[in-house]
Amino acid sequence: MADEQVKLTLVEKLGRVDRRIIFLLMGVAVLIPLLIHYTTTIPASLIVQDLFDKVESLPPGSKVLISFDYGPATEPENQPMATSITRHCFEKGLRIYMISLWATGPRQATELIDGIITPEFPGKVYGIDWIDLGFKAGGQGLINTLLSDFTAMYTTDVNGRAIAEFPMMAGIKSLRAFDLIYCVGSGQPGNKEWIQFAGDPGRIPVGGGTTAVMAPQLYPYYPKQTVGLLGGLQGAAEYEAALMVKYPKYKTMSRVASEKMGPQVSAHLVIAAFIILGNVTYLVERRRQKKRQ
Amino acid sequence: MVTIGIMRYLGTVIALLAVLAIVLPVWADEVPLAPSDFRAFDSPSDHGGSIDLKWQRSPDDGAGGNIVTAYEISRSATPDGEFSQVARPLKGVTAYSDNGLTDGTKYYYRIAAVSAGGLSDQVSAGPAVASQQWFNKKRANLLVVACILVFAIAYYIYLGAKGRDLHIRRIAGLEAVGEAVGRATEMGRPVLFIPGIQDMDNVQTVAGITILGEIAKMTAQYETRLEVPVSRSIVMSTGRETVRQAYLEAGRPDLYSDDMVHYITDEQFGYVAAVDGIMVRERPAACFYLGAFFAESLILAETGSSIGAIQVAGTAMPTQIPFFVAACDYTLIGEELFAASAYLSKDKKMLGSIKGQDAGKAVAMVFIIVGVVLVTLAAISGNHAVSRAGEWIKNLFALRM
Amino acid sequence: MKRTIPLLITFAVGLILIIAMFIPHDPFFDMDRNFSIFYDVIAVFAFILGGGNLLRVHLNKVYLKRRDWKYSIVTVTGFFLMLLAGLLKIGVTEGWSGNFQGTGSLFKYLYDCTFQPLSSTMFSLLAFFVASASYRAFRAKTIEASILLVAAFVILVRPTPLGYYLTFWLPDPLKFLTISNLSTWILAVPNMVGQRAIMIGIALGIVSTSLRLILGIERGYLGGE
Amino acid sequence: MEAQPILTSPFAASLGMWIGGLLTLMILSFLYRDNPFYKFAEHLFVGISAAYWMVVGFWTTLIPNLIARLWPSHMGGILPSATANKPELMYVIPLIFGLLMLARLSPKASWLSRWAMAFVIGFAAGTNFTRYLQSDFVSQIHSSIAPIYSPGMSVMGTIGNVFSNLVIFAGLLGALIYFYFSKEHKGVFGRTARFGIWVLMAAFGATFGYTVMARISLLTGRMDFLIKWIGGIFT
Repeated sequence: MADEQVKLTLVEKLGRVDRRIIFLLMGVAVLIPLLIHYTTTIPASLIVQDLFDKVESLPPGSKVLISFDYGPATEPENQPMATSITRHCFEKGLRIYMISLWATGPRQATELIDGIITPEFPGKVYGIDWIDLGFKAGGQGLINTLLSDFTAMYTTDVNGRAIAEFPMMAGIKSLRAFDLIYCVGSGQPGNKEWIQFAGDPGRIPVGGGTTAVMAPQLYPYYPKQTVGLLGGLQGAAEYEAALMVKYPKYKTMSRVASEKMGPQVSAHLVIAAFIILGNVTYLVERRRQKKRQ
Repeated sequence: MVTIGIMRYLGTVIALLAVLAIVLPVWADEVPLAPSDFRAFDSPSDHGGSIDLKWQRSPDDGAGGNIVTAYEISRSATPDGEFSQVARPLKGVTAYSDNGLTDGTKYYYRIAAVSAGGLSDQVSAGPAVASQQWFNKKRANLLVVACILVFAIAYYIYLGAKGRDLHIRRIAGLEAVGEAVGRATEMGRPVLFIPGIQDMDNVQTVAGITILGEIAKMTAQYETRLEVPVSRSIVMSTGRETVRQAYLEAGRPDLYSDDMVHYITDEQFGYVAAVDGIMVRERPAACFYLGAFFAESLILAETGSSIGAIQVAGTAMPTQIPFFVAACDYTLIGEELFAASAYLSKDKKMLGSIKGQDAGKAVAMVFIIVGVVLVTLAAISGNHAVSRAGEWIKNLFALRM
Repeated sequence: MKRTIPLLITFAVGLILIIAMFIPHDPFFDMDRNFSIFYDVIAVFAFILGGGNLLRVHLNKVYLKRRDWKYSIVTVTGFFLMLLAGLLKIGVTEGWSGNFQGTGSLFKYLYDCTFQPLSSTMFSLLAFFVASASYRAFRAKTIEASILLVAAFVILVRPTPLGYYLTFWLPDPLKFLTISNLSTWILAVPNMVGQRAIMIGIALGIVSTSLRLILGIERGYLGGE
Repeated sequence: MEAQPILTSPFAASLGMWIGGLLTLMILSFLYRDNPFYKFAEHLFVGISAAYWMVVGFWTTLIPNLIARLWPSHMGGILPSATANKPELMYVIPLIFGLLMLARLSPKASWLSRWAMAFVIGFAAGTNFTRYLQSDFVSQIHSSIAPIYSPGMSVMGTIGNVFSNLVIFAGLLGALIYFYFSKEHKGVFGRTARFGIWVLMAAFGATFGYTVMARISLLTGRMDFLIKWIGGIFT
């Protein structure tokens, strides 16, 4: 009996942990990964892996349209998505066409060019491997027009040079010329518009990434209308992980989303552990009470 | 510098010519056929200042020579005065709204199709005059829905006013209100009431303040201390009127003081910091959170739980209900908050309005069931008539802006 | 006089705003547009009541040397510092016509080094409170509580390796049960329906409460005769 | 900016960093227990923020939307863009209501403030009525009317899709019935309401779990700030 009593109080104690201990562990769980720059590798979920596999399946020379439909406000979430797809496309020898439905988009594209393309892929030639076509107003109306006639809207690149100068623009008559449309979005116009006005009517594969806030509204389009989706920081980190598995050289390079996910993962695990602890002790206590009755 | 400019200009021209030479060898000099059936008329269902334009596509837009890239619309105040361009919609577009006009003025319009080779012949329309309308036809369906709801609610209020006995089911969270105040009295500790962090322009705050009136009657009877920190000045004013009236009705005006309801700050987290301070220092035995809440909901509820208070929450903020459900003893979910003031007051007219709400819910459910059945049957059978009936019901609830 | 006129004002203002929704013609359209500015202006006047009350409470504390009265000095000092910095546009380079929170102004400086860190730290306390609330509340005591627990847990472990290892071994026909697919489903189906039902209910509650206010049935806020 | 170098100087920046860092720690100390540091930060926050919103209200509402509309020609020194406008006499109304609001300060005239409150309540009722009717009631019913079965999918896809759609349909009706107040939750009615509660609970759990990530991001942001501040001291 005495033995039982001691055990009981232990279980009871575990069922009523002082909240300050929880607070302390949460603080540590967030602080430590930040201090040691811990990066996690989160296995890609199906919705992300499908998108990765789609890019992986494209033959060299395929055309990928990346639409920068976001601004500085959501940069922490969106920029890593643009970085990963760019790295992946160039590894596979695909061609990248950048456009933007948001006036704030070209700035983000420039950031990508200066931060990733120029330093990491010096061998890739502007106009042959990639091109920046800039921003055009119109949202869904623009997409609609591009679907039937791309060159009606884009006669020059972002710097005002005629597209005829660029070999990679030859044969781009409509959106149907692209093998994948990849929208990095954060609202309207964005992923939904690309799916509804380009993907669905033109039967063009559409994928992309969006912020965590927008993601739940886009899940219903998967897998019928969208190839895959990166939801928030987590989706971005999963793509980084998938890229790293396939191309190990990225293990040593900056993986922004994965770094930011470090504190997230450890903190989530702490919470999950406490939920499990609470339930296990609850069940044990209940069983003991029943026995006693 | 000048030479560079000219060179660049020349370069662009040559490049353009090259594009034209390659892409459009045949159509290079061709102008498209003009659009047809161009009409200009006052935009319907609006506040004036706008004229709608409609036209049929040029035969060369999407068909024929397929060389149209856009349309050019221009406007003038006289039929043969100077026309200035107002818009350049893309090809494939057949409508445009011209805004920012003066009501009562005659406007004339012209449209032409644009191609690389130049402009088509111009087509004229007008004059058209912008004006305000007396009814927004786009919202006719909304008016019908509003009338149904208003009628249902008003009808039951009328029944209530006539003294008809209207039964309302027990609402668990509300039974707890009296219990919580009672416990605070036994323990000799205060009751804390938070009417949310929004101003009186939010109906949730109004509902919260109405419930505050009922709670204040109890604290007056039990002689329990009531503390109401608020984050909006107008809420402070209305809160004081409400509590004063409640103490008067309970026969204890002597116990009322303006200091019960006091203002802290409009800032969300400044307010929360202060309320947290009040909680840990005054240790209320009962905490009520009834009104509109944002992220602070969980900070308040967790601090309240740490001091062992009985907590009753209620809000219509869908994002915050989960946190109250997790951390409080009782939570009024969404609509229950609005039913609460009527329920507690036991006023017949107020109870009638809840019955009216239920009638509205019944109507909504009937339309949803019939609608879902029809569109499902249409999807299975492909029957045209069923499909049209389903769409008709669905469109009753379509928003046209 | 004390109750009838206010009830008439409420009735008229409420009705005009509802009418303006269906009649885009003046004067309704104009009133609809102006009323929200009227409201903002009234709220600013009310600030005098609120701020006055705050000062009265804290000065009283100091005067009567009540518990924690020394901290009340901090409140009053902070209040006047911020108020004067903003109203007098201290440090604003363009003079009286400049932006009161422009770069270089004392108001903006005070905002950046006190208001902003205080506010975001208070907000970040939520990270700790979600943890303590999860531990306490998510226990499988009833069927309802179990559903709450399972839904929260699935969504919670989704971004962690735990979420992956819990279900990665499922055979292909059962792949739809993996944590990531399950969480997608929970977000897209029950979550969406729950939100929708709550929104419909809330809308009815608000329509009904608004009607009670316009008709003067709910009038506790007015006080007595 | 050159005329006022003090507040934009590196010294001011580093002083601001210190103040911000110390205040951050003071607020975090509340997690352990109430203490003098938290009390200090809390009281400072209340004073500063109350004045902040008053100042914002003064410069962004009272001046441009009341004073400048009534006496535009006098605004030269403060709001030069307004001087060309004509006075809008209609704005005497909010001025009167605003002054009536202040009648509360005198016990004898305080009943006059009810007129202002009545305007506020009427405004609340009118705007909320229309807004919620449109965006919550009508549009949610509109999106609820969707077919349970849609053709053209694989067998497994169809089964999954029909199942999800049935959950959506039954869950919506169940949850609406849960909110039905006129009838006790008994029998079939009660069982449907019970299913409604389950769906609501799943929704609550999902929202809770989904929000956790955003909350931890906030803490990460604060920790980043602290690391930068403390790291800056030692380098």
